[in-house]
This record gives sequence, structure tokens and C-alpha cells, in this order.
Amino acid sequence: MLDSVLFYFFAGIAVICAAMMVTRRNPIHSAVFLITTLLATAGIFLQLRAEFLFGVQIILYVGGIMVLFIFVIMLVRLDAPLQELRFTFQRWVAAFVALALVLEVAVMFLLLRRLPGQGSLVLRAVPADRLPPNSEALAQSLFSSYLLPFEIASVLLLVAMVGAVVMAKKR
Amino acid sequence: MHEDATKKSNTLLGADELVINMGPQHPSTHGVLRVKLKLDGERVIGSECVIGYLHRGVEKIAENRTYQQFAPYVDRMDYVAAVSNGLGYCEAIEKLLNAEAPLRARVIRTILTELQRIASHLLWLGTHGLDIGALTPLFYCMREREEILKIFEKYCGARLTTHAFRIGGLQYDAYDTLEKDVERFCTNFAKRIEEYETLLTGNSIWIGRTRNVGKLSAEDAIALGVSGPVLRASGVKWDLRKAMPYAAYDQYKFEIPVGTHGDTYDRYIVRMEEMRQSRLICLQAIENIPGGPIMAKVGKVLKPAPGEVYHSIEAPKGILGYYVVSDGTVQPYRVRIRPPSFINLQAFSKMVEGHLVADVVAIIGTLDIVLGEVDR
Amino acid sequence: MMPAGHYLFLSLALLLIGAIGVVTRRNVIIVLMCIELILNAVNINLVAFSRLYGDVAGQAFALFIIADAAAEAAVGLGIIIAFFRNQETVFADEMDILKW
Amino acid sequence: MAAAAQGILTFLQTWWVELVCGIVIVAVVPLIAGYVVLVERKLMADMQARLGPMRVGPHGLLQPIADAFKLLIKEDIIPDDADKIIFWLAPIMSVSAAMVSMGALAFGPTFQVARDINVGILFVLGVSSLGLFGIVLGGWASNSHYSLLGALRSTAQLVSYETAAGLAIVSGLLLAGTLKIRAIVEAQQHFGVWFIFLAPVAFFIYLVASIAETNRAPFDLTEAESELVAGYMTEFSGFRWSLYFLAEYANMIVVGAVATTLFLGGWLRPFPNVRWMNWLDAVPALLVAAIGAYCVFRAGKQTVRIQSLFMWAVASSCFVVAALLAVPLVVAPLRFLMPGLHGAFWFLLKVGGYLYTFMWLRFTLPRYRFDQLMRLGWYFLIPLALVNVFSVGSAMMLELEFGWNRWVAVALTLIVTLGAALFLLATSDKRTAAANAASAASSDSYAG
Repeated sequence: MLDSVLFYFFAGIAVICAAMMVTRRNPIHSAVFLITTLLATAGIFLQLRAEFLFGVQIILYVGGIMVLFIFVIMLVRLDAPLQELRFTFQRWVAAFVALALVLEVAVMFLLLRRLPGQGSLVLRAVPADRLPPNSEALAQSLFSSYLLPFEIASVLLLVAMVGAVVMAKKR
Repeated sequence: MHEDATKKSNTLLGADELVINMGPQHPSTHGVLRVKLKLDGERVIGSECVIGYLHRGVEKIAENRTYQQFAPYVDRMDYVAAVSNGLGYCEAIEKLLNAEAPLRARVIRTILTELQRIASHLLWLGTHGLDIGALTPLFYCMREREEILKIFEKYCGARLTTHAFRIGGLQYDAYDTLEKDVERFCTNFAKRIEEYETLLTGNSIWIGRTRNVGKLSAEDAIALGVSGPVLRASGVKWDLRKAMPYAAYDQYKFEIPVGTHGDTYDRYIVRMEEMRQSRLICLQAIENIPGGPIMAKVGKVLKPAPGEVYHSIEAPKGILGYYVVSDGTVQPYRVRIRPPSFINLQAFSKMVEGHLVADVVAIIGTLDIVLGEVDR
Repeated sequence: MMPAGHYLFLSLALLLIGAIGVVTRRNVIIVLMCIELILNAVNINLVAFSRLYGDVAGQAFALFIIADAAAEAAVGLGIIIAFFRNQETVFADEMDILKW
Repeated sequence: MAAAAQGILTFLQTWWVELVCGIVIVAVVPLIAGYVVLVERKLMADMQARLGPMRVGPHGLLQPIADAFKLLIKEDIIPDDADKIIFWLAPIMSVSAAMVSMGALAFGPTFQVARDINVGILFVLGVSSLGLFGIVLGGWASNSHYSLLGALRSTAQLVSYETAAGLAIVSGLLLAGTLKIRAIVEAQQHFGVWFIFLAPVAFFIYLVASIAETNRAPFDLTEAESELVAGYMTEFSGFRWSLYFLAEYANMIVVGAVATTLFLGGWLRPFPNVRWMNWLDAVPALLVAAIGAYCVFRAGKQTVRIQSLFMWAVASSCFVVAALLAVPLVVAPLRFLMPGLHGAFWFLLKVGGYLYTFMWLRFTLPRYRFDQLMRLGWYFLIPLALVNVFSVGSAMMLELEFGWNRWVAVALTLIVTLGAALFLLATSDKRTAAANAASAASSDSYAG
């Protein structure tokens, strides 16, 4: 009961704010709505008992990446964000993309429904109180099964860091 | 086109530079100074001082007042060092009259002027510290300044705009316990100034904020005409108290502190040392205040012979000069005042170039300007 | 625990909104933000299935995606700043030369 | 209808502790923040040879209430060209971030809202860092150059120092082996020693970084009064401004609580496992009673009758609290109250000590300049924090894997860390000299 209330609450916020984000003209407003979406997603992570990811989402995504976005938006101080054409001719492309994706999911659902024994989409998960402690389990899996990807991810971050510095450095 | 290109290379993102209007209502422009700052990010790429918000036409007023009537007006220029202003004016008119104040008057003038120098430097220290973010020195400085103001109050009844001296000498003789009060202040002050030094001098943040900030070379300083501690911190040993002694300064031994780098830290050190020297002068002076009259014979109505005179003194902030032209009437034909703050402020644009916003307030503070004097 | 379909639909909605934003917006910063939204939508899926199967592998993968998003944002914004410095625009349709 | 009522009833039955704690946080924290301001002003006055607020109530005890009332009835000004919605939203963001992050803090073994959250300390860090948006957006929305500069400064500053603070916290977390707030404190009880003694450098880094994170002097560049008027708050007035103020003080309490939890033993009393130090249990009651006694002493000296009455009221409430603290000691059946009450006392005492350090530094030190702040963060604190994480880890390895004496291992790694610190200081001095020499040459001060 509480679970579903929380889910619909966060999901509603996420979807509405995402739509607002795409439609705002002012980039700062867009960023604020994106922040709200990301926070709502963090809430969904919490509702899914992915506590560590919740923390990472807030610290890294919201507290890190979005701050960077806002910082850049303020740095490039566009005086005329309002002149921007919001929807260009590409809207037809967009509509097509959307339609295609919706169709794809619909087909997928239908197929899954039809296949016998594959009703995995309504599978009941492990009850929350019997889950292993989340951070510990995640760390265990990160540092054993996924050690190599983990290291590669850190190299990726390093490369990105160097790249960003090189890019943004004043010549 | 060419301008565009340079502008682009100057700023962080090639976008327009940020223009900040600092003042006339700003916590640290020490009154009503207005500075237009052109910023690239936080770096100053251009600045312009706008003055005149406190202009009262002091020099014009002088032409419609008698010589004595104008004396209180000069107190309102550098209102944190009113005694010094009065001294300069009185001595200028005395020079015009070819009169000289008696020795006793000159010694008492010296004592009060040096106390005023300490008070002015204390106020500077407190506010300069506050500009750089040190909250506490201000209150300590105010505490000491209060002692000086109490001495002034006992002497002439006023604390800030004292009008302590009269043309030709003094109106009031030294009160009974003047020596004792000054001595008590001086003994206390020796310990107190060490206290300030422990708060600031060796503090690495303080050094970081002031070292190499607002550098002024000796040549530039002389070329811009700056004077006072600002000049001396650049390494020029020029102090009118030694160079052209006035009042009773020729009788006392004191050092002229000079700096080497000409940065904000050196100006700080120079002023601190000046306070110590002023304290020594006061101690020497109270040891032996000569007897005798306190007023020269100048008459009630002052009618100097037609002519002109320029007299300058070493005010706390630099050279304070009075150029007075007399046409033989009771009112001066023209009074021109050379206020130290006004001239020192000229160096501002040169000093802030390339520094950060935070340094701008440090530099305004280190110039020790008083807007009443700049605008007059 | 909600049925997984709900999470799928939420994720789809966010993905769609993000994709539409990427295609329609002119401002490159907002395009980048839309990409972040898309990555985020993927994360929801991963975490939901991770919960469904009681396996933290999905969450580990989501973590990698967040790291990737951080890298992408840093580099992307770096490029935008570099571009803005030279061309004074952040509009995609004005970025029409290969060399500047 | 009945079902709904039933549902609400079950909800209340399950969550009443959390609800009460939450309401207490929302309702009491503003009051506490107000009194922290009063304490700060009084301390500042004491250090600056003056009296501070003395007019409202005896010794200014009612000053916070008067201030709050004044701020509430002030005219609410929104600049014409401001972005109204964001201007309206920004202070709320700041406050709510600070308040929500308090939810996971344990002010004692029993007082905690988000009790079984697995990532307690991450939650606190993450949510409190959201307050940054309030500052940035508020500064942006004001449409003023001072505000914008303040906002830009705060972004760069907070992001930089959060990194240092995070790395410092990692050192503590390594020792605790858990992210749960309660478990961290329990780990310290298990170790028998506060983590500040095992990782002093980490505590130092966290102290410095947390001052920077809460925008307090000497790192208050975002609201540097002498430079940026009030930084991001320049255009805010009245209630909105007071929200920012509240957020700042709530954030101070949060970072203080995190430091207390992680490094100062949380709600544990000093020497929690040493039996013969049990007399320390009497300290809370005695201390509060002593404060009460002092109030009684001062009450006689008040010139106005109402003020002396007020002083009596303060004294008697002190005595009530002292009695409450003493009851579990004396009455054996009520001993179960002991951890909660005394835990809260010790916790708040430690937070108070931490905040006292904040204030002390604020009154003593001048302000850093922006480039110096960045250099301190990136060239000194962050590398030092990295070295420290490594050395704390090595100390743990030496003890657990190789069976070294704990203190030998800690001392050894501490020497390594301090050597690194000296090295960093030496190089940063060189860098500072170089930067100063080239100060006229334009370099990007935000690049750090």
C-alpha cells in the first residue's frame, strides 16, 4: 500500500517534471525540473530498496552533474534564451521516434504475455525485510564479479576529467 | 572590430565583461566612493572611480567666511583626523600672518596631532581588517580609539570634529591631567598594539590577502603624487615631519618607517610602525611641556596682507596642503586644499588592475581614504 | 513491491520525453540534459529488475551508467564551453561548420 | 471512510516515533538555530570586549524571538526583474535540504527518523549538499551581479570542498566499516576509542571542509560582506532571508552532527567502556544544574522585576532538565531511559563544541581570497585527504592482517600523513609565490 503510493507519487513527479524540462525555454528552469526528476528517480530507487544507488544518485547526479550544468548555464549567460525556437521541423522526427518506441514496447508486452511461463513481469520480488544489506551486497558484487568494469569505469572517469580540462581550458 | 578582438581574448568566455557598480552604497567603499569595475569572471580588467557624492564645496565656503569662521569647516574634511586638519589650516594662516604660535601651544598641538594620527590609523586598521574579513580587530581598535577620543573630549569638549586649535595658538590650555592621561594611554597602547600584531601580522591568511596585492613601485608612487604611508611603503623615505618640520616635531626623535615592496602588507606594517613612533613622540612630548603663553598676538580680526601661502603637514593619510590667497580683507580670496586621500585615490586604478574583486576592497582599505576629504 | 510493468512504463515515458527533447531542442545544454534523462530512465529499469530478481548486478550496472553519465556531462559541457568561447552560441543548428 | 481511518491509524501506529521526531526537527530546529545565533553573538561580543544583545530579555535571552518576529513582519521584496518562481523557491530548497538531511541523524540511540536506512551518512551528505541549489538558484534568480558572483563562487567552492569532506569521511567509514549512523557510533564503542584519535588528520580535513561547506568565515566568500555585499542573499529580505539564515545554521548543526557521529563518538560519553569512569554519568545532571544555579545567582542581580522573573523561569527549567537527567541514575527501574537522555545530552554537547570551534575561527581569522580558497582545497586538502585514506587503510591492514599494535600502526601512518602534509604545504607555498608573481597575468580563478 505505502509502496504503491510512494511509487505513483515519485513516478508522477518524475514524468511531469521531465515533460516540463523539455518544454521550458529558459535553460535554468529546465535544469531545475531535471533536478526534480532526478530526485524523484532517487525516491524510486529508495522505494526499490536500492539505498546505495539512491545516495549515489543524489550525491553524484544531483549534487555533482546538475551543479555542473547550472554552473555552465550561468557561465554562458545567454541573454536571449527566450528567442529560441522550441520545436523545430524535427518534431516530426520526434513524433516518429516516440511512436516507434511505443510500438516496440507494446509488441514486447504482447509477446511476453503470449509466451507460456514467461510472466516474469509480474514476478513478486524478495520481501524487503529479507533483502541483504544493500551497500554491502553491492560492494561485494562490485569488487568481486565486476572488478574489471569498475576499474575501467575509473579509467573512463579519469580520461573524461582530463578531456574536460583540456576542452575547457583557456588557451 | 579591433576592439572586439581584444575584448574576446580578455574575458573568460569571450562573452561581455561583467560590469559591477561598487558603491556608492557598499559596505566597504568607506563612505560614498563609487567604483565601476569591469570584471572578467572575478578578475578586474578595468576600473573607474566616481567621486563627488559627498561634495559640499568646502573650498567655496571658505571664500565667504572669515579666517576664523572657516577653521571648523576643515574638521569636516577628514573627519577621522580632524585635529590634523585643523593644525594644517591654523599653521597656514599663521604663516600668512607671519605669526608663530608659542612653543607651549606647538607642543600641545604636537601631542594632540600624534594622538589623532594613532586614532586615525586605528580606525584604518579596524576597517581594513573588516574589509579582509577579520571581525575582531575593529572592536579592539575602537576600544583604543575611544581612549584617545576621551582625551580630546577632556581637552576641548568635542570628540570627532574637535576644532581643537585656533589661529595663533590654542584656545584652551592643557587640562591638569593631560600628561597623565596621555602617559597612561601610551603605556597601555604598547601592549595593545602587540595584541593586534598577534592577530594579524603573522597570520598566513592575512599575509596571503595582502602580500603582493596592489603593488606600487616607488617611481609610480612618486609619479602619481601619492604621499603618506602609501608612499613610504613603496620605499620612499619622505615625511614632512622630518623634511620640513612644523609644530614642534624638530624637538623629538623618531624614525620614519619605510617598506620595500610597496604592497598592501608593507603599507600595513608601515602604519603599525607609525603608530609606535607616534606613541614615542607623545611620550617624549609629555615629559617636558614648556610653560608660557598658549596664544600668539594675532588680534581679534584677521586681515592678512595681500599675498599667498602654501603650507603642508603630514596628516595621518599623507600630505595635507593648504594654499591660501589673501586679498587683504577678512575673508580669504581663495583656499585650495590638497587632500591626501584624493591624490592617493589616483593610484587606485593602477593598483587594482588584474586583481580579484576581493583585492579591490583590500586596496580601497589600504589607501585609507576618507570620502569627506576626497570630495570636500 | 509493484509489478515490474509499472517501472517499465515509467522508464519508457522518461526515455521518450528525453528522446523527444534530444531531437527537438536547439540548445545543446538542454540536449545534454535530455541525454542525462535518458540514462536515468535506463537506470530505473536496471534497478527495478535488480530488485525483481534479487540480484545486485543490475544496481552495479546502474552505478556504471551513473559514472558514464558523469563523464559524458563533464566532457560535453567542456566542449560546449570551448565552443561557446569561439562561436558565442549554444544552438545546435548554428554549429554548422566542422572547423573553427 | 472507516477503512481510511483504520489505515491512518495503522500508519500512525507504525510510524509514530518517526513522525514525532520529524515534527520535532521541523518545529524545534528554527528555535535552536535562533539561539545558536544568540550564542554566537554573545561569544563574539565576549571575544570583542563588548556585551552583545542585552535589551530583549535578561542578557538578551529573548533576542532570537524578537528577531524572528521582526523578520516575519518585514515587507517581502522581490526585485522586478527577478525570476519570481525560482526566487520564491530557492530559500525553501536550502531550508528543506538542511531539514531533511537531519532526518537520518541520530541525536542519541533512540532519536532518529530514518532509522533503518542503509546508507545513513551518504543520505545526510547527499541531501545536505542539495542546499547548494538554493544558494545557486537564489543567486541566479535575483538578477543582480553581486548575487550572481556569489552564486558562482558558492558552486565552485561547495563542489570542491565536498570532495575533500567526502574523502575525509571515507577515512572514518573505513574504520567503522558501515554507512549506518547508529552502527558507526556502535563501532566506536566497540573500538573503545573515538575515531578522531585513530584518524586525526581526517577530522581536521573534515573540520576545514565543513566550515567551507557551510559558508562560514574564513570561507564565507559566497556572502562576503565587504566584497559582495551579501553575495547570493543580496536581494533577499525578510522572511526569505531568514530562511537562508535558518538553512545556514541548520547546516552547521548537520555538519557538526556528522563530525560528532563519525569522529567524536556520537552519543557516547567519554570513555564509554571504562568502568571506573562511570562517575562521568553524573556530569550531565550536574552541569545543567550548575547552569540553573548560575541563573538563580544572576536573577538576584536583575534590575527589572520581570527580567528577574524570567531568569527564575530559565533556572527552574534548567533544574527540571537536570532532574530528568538525574532520574535514570538514581531510580533503578527507570534506567532504560538513560541511553536516550544522556546520549542526547552528550551528542548535543559535542555538537556544541564543534560549533564553538566554528565561531571561534570566525571571530579570529580574516577571509580567504577566492583563488587561495581553491588552491587550499585542491592542492592541499584533497591530496592530503587521499593520502589519509590510504594511510588509514594501511593502518587497518597492519593491525588486522599483520597483527601490529593498533597505536603503533596509527602513529606510523600518522607520521606518513603528516610528512605528506608538510610536503604539500611546501609545494603549495611555492605555488602561491608563483601565482602571486603572475597575479597580474589573467588566469581563470574558477578553473580549480
